[in-house]
Amino acid sequence: MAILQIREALCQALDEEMARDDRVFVIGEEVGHYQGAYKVTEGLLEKYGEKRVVDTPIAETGFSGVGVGAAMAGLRPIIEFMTFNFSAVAFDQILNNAAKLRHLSGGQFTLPMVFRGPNAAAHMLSSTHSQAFEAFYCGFPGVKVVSIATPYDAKGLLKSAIRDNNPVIFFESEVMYGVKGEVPDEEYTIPIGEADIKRPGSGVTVITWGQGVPVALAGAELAAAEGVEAEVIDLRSLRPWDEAAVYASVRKTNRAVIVYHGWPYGGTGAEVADRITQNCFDSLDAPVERLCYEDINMPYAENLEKLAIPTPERAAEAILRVAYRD
Amino acid sequence: MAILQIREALCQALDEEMARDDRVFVIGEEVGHYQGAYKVTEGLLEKYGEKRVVDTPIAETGFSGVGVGAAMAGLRPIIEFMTFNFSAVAFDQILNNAAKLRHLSGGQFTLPMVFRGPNAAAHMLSSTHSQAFEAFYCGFPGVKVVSIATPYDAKGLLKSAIRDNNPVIFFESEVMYGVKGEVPDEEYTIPIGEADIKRPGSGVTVITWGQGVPVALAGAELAAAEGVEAEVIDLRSLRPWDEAAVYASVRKTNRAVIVYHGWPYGGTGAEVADRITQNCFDSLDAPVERLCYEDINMPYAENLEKLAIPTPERAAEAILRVAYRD
Amino acid sequence: MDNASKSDGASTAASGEELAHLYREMLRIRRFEESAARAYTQGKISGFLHLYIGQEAIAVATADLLKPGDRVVTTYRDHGFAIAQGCDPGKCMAELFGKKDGLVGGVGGSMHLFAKDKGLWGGYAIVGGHVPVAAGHAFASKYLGDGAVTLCFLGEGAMHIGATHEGMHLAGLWRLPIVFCIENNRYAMGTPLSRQSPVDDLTVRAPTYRMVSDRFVVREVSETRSRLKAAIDRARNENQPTLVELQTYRFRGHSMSDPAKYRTKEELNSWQANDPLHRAERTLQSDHGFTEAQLETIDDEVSEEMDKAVAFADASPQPDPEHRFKYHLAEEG
Amino acid sequence: MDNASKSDGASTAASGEELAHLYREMLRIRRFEESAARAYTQGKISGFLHLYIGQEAIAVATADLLKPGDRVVTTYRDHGFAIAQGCDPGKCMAELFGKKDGLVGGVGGSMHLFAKDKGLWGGYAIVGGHVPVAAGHAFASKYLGDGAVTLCFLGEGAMHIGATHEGMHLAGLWRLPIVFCIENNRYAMGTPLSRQSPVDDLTVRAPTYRMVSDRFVVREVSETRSRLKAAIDRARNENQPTLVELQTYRFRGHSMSDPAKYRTKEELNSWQANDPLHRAERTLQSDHGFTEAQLETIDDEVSEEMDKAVAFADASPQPDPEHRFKYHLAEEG
Ligand SMILES: Cc1ncc(C[n+]2csc(CCOP(=O)(O)OP(=O)(O)O)c2C)c(N)n1
Ligand SMILES: Cc1ncc(C[n+]2csc(CCOP(=O)(O)OP(=O)(O)O)c2C)c(N)n1
Ligand SMILES: [Mg+2]
Ligand SMILES: [Mg+2]
Repeated sequence: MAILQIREALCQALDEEMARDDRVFVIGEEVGHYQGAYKVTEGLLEKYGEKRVVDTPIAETGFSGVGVGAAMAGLRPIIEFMTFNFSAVAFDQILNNAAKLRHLSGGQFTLPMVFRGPNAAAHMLSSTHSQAFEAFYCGFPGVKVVSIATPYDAKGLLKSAIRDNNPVIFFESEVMYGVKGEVPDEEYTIPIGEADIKRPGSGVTVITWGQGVPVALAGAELAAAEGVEAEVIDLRSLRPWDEAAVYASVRKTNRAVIVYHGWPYGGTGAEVADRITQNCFDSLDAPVERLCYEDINMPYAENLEKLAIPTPERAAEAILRVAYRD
Repeated sequence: MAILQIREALCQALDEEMARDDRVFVIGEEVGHYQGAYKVTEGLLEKYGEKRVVDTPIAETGFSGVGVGAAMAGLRPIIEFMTFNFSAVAFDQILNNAAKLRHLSGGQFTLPMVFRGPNAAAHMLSSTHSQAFEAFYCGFPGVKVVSIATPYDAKGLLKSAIRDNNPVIFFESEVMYGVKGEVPDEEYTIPIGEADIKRPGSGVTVITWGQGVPVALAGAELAAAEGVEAEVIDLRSLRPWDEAAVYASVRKTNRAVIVYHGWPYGGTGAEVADRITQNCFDSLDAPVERLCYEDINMPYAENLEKLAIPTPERAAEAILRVAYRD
Repeated sequence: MDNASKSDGASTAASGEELAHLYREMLRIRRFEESAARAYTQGKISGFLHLYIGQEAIAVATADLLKPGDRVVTTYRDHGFAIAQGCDPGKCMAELFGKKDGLVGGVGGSMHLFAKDKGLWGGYAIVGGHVPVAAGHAFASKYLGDGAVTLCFLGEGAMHIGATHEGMHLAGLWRLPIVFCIENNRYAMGTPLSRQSPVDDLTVRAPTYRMVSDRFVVREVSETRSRLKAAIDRARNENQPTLVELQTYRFRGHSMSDPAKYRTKEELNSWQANDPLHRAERTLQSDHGFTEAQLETIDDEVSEEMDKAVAFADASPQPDPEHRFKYHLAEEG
Repeated sequence: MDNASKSDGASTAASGEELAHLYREMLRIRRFEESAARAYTQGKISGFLHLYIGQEAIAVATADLLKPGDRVVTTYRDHGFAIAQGCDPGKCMAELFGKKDGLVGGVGGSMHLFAKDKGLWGGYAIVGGHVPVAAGHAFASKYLGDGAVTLCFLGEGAMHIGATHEGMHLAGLWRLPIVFCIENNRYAMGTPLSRQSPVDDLTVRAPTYRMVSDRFVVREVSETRSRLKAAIDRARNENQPTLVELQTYRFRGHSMSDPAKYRTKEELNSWQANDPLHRAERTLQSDHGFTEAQLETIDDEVSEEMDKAVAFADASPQPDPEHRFKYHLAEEG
């Protein structure tokens, strides 16, 4: 097993899938000559050339739409958003074209494509550059949504996303590209839709994904020091999400906390919370808690930003609170 | 009191507010010479001229941005989306400009503006023209969101929205423009943020808004015939929403159903359901139920569309089910 | 329409046989849409119905030029292309009726006709949203080297939205094998071009995208064909995209619910007097010796075909309830 | 900068006093940004920091021309405009540091400087997203008849995105009192113009929006001023928008994290050799008799001002925790 950064694991996935299938290509701003704004596509231009590593002008609607069209015509585009914040200008292409054209054409077209890039608040980028987009992209049918937090998951899920015959929204994290972890030398994929228990426990179920994962894990350690062993489930896939794994854990612990980077109103957080309540109502000893962003635009100042996002301390408090140990 | 259609009530609100304050203007596609795609702006061009009733090319990003800029400069734009489906191409202007510029400028600018138009599925318009946008627009801070279902509410809330010093997303309904109801002759406004009990009852709380309202009311009648009296609360405002009114009712009935036009994943439905659970956990005798769209792209065919959207029959079933009377 | 009967379109003048073929195709669209309009007023079609009547020459000229593998991408005003590309009128009508045998099974309706095998890569309903998609089809052609050309149709009203700009910009930058055809029918819903655009000539945009341009009034189907041919050849042989402004007119309102009060009777009349369909009819008589009777026979045949299409749509059942869950994701059938 | 000291900018040549003023303003920006760059490497500034070094003549010429009520709307590369418009460097630096005394209280950082009272209507961080907003400011001026002009700055990389197209299109259609200034610094991050656009001359777009255009290399601050003056007058007096392409160069990377490996040392050197700041310095010496010592005094004063700005920012406390809830909605203060 090699120890890789998430960035490298993603790059390996791209490289292997491009080698495996020459219909796969990468398109986006600075993905080629610049080697990627966050270096995820490093080396690919040299290896695959301008035909398959396509630098674009700043035109997210344009190149997202080109991706949609190329997918309809049998290619397998991987569209990089420098960050998902810039996908807001391409929202219509995702909502009304990528997610709908298979259905609208009565199945005549399939759209094997990946939209990928970093999501959620990085560090001190202020409000327009600090947004979590799963609340938007999970909200409609016709796409799958993935959010990764380890090199192993990054590689295995990106390969699955590229091979998937549907549009997959693939969330990475700018602040986590350097996170290291073991990645098998041999080829593997991870199925979309399967959660992963990142920390077993029996006291409280913590559901999390993406940038929430390290927060939840650190929070679980703090809570363990107070005697509550949390089970931390990394959803990894947000649409579809692994209801069975979550409900099984909650039925065991009778308590759940959801830890994520994102605004409180609606979104994946509210969906998972409400579905747990609906499906595990009789098992729940406490209402499901959610720890996420405050309901504010992300401030630039370091101290304010830190107050607005979930921290291990607050995760631990939430775990202890639902365990009635506060 | 006059009996007006929702369309007429909205037009009266526009007219009165334009007469009251000449900074108020209307901008959008076909709002002037064509008198509005759904005739909401009928007669306004003649009365206020091209300066204040501004027909635009098809450029939702452009005219939404112009509205943002005009608001910053002291005007009070009312931006009509022919339907909110077309707001997807202007998503960035709402998310990153309208909702953020007051905050980003440290309060130097205020943005008194209204984005209005019909929302949710009308009748057989297929998937790109049948979407409910509250799941997207309620999900971030910096805006208020309103959804109306009667002529009285339409007029009173549109006037409040126009006078509000913040961006207000104002949802109407294409299929309900012709709905009639009493509207006072004298001037009135309805505060944003207050729900309205459209039908009192003590058995089950039904929370609804927009196109969900007539469905919920008809469903409540069907349930009443089976002996369960539902209290139907029309939220009217979705951000902020009237938590106090909802919790008070749920604490009384111990049961809640949410009926709305919109997809199931996340959004206002999941938010309200989860917040009820968090705040009324000990009062709830059953998990909160949600009746909404199926998790599919809206099909064109009449029979399929009918299966995909909430109906009075299914609302009644849900009411009886949470009352354990099914 | 089968490919064998296609003329080479090299010269403007069409032979009698060619012109008769083009005429019949235009008439098929006209009669299809008249039938659809009737069905709409009878409540058999719901939602939106945007008629193409008056603009038929464009779709017919296009279909006559396309090779297998070439693609047409267009707007909600798509019936004309569907018929011209050879889709079965019964299936098209059934789609408008929201029936099981509809072209896409009843899920799309009038605005979303798709027939991949006929080169109809879709009718799209968000103004401008299809332009980058069409560029993507052409991108794939270049990538795959399949020699296909994509034709992207859009209204003049779609020129002002960002998606159109971005799609055309990328096509010009990357020299994609595509032709952008602006069907300038003078109005976007009720708004005349003069209130949409500060310039009258929309091809001024072409050089900004390093495109070649062409601009003409659509009066003659055969002239339309030869002008489009040059653009298609340029795309196919030189990867040089062209921006074509086709000046035309829709004889009906924007959609069935639009009474079109924003234009004068005189304006409508003057365009109707130059209706390319009637002009073809007159040319068939004057230059190619067609008799009234022959033309009537054609009309009878076409009208009968469309009556059958309506009957087929009428008879088709509603889609199965389970159908609504299909085709969202690839694994869902 | 106070308005009284403004020159009329009518002719290209500036008097010695004028040029000294313009020079000092450019130097203030240069030194401000050098200080900011140092602070960034010291970890006092986080997030993004996009330096304007090399382009200062544009902001300075602009500020010299604006009348009270006029507005500047620009991108994340906004420090130069803030300093030129007369914002306090201490407050600007404190904003970059994320401090309580920052220009907008520490919530925006480097990319979002706003000073309404100084005519700085903001730094915006979504490429192209500010273009329609600026058109909206100009729309309001026309609506209110306030005689103000809006200047909207954008990078050449922003020309290709839809929002820019739509904003310019509406400004041209409605003849708004606005000047669009493309700061063509040759690169959008690492992408040279040749890979962004099929055409080199970006003003080819002007006629498509019925705009007047101008295009020139920014070498002389006084020439820049007189060329912009013509455009501003046209906006103010004739409601005629202009598209100006200012050819310039950023001497640093796109942002602090960019080593700018995509361009050659020679290219950088050749632009630096024509640095408008140094050119003004040389002209002051050669044509207006300024001595080395005089210039050094200016530099010392400016450097001291910027040292003080850094000290001010250093000393400023972090924002109060409660500050984060402010200014979302009007009723929230
Ligand atoms: C983004 C968007 N905005 C608005 C609409 C509503 N709409 C549908 S067709 C149309 C007019 C289009 O005019 P044009 O492009 O000239 O095409 P035509 O209908 O004349 O063929 C409008 C405004 C839409 N479908 N999409
Ligand atoms: C819509 C959008 N896409 C991408 C980005 C990321 N981005 C920020 S600046 C920039 C380059 C802009 O280049 P240009 O317009 O030439 O301005 P310059 O930085 O050279 O001043 C990019 C791609 C963004 N902020 N917004
Ligand atoms: Mg038109
Ligand atoms: Mg640049």
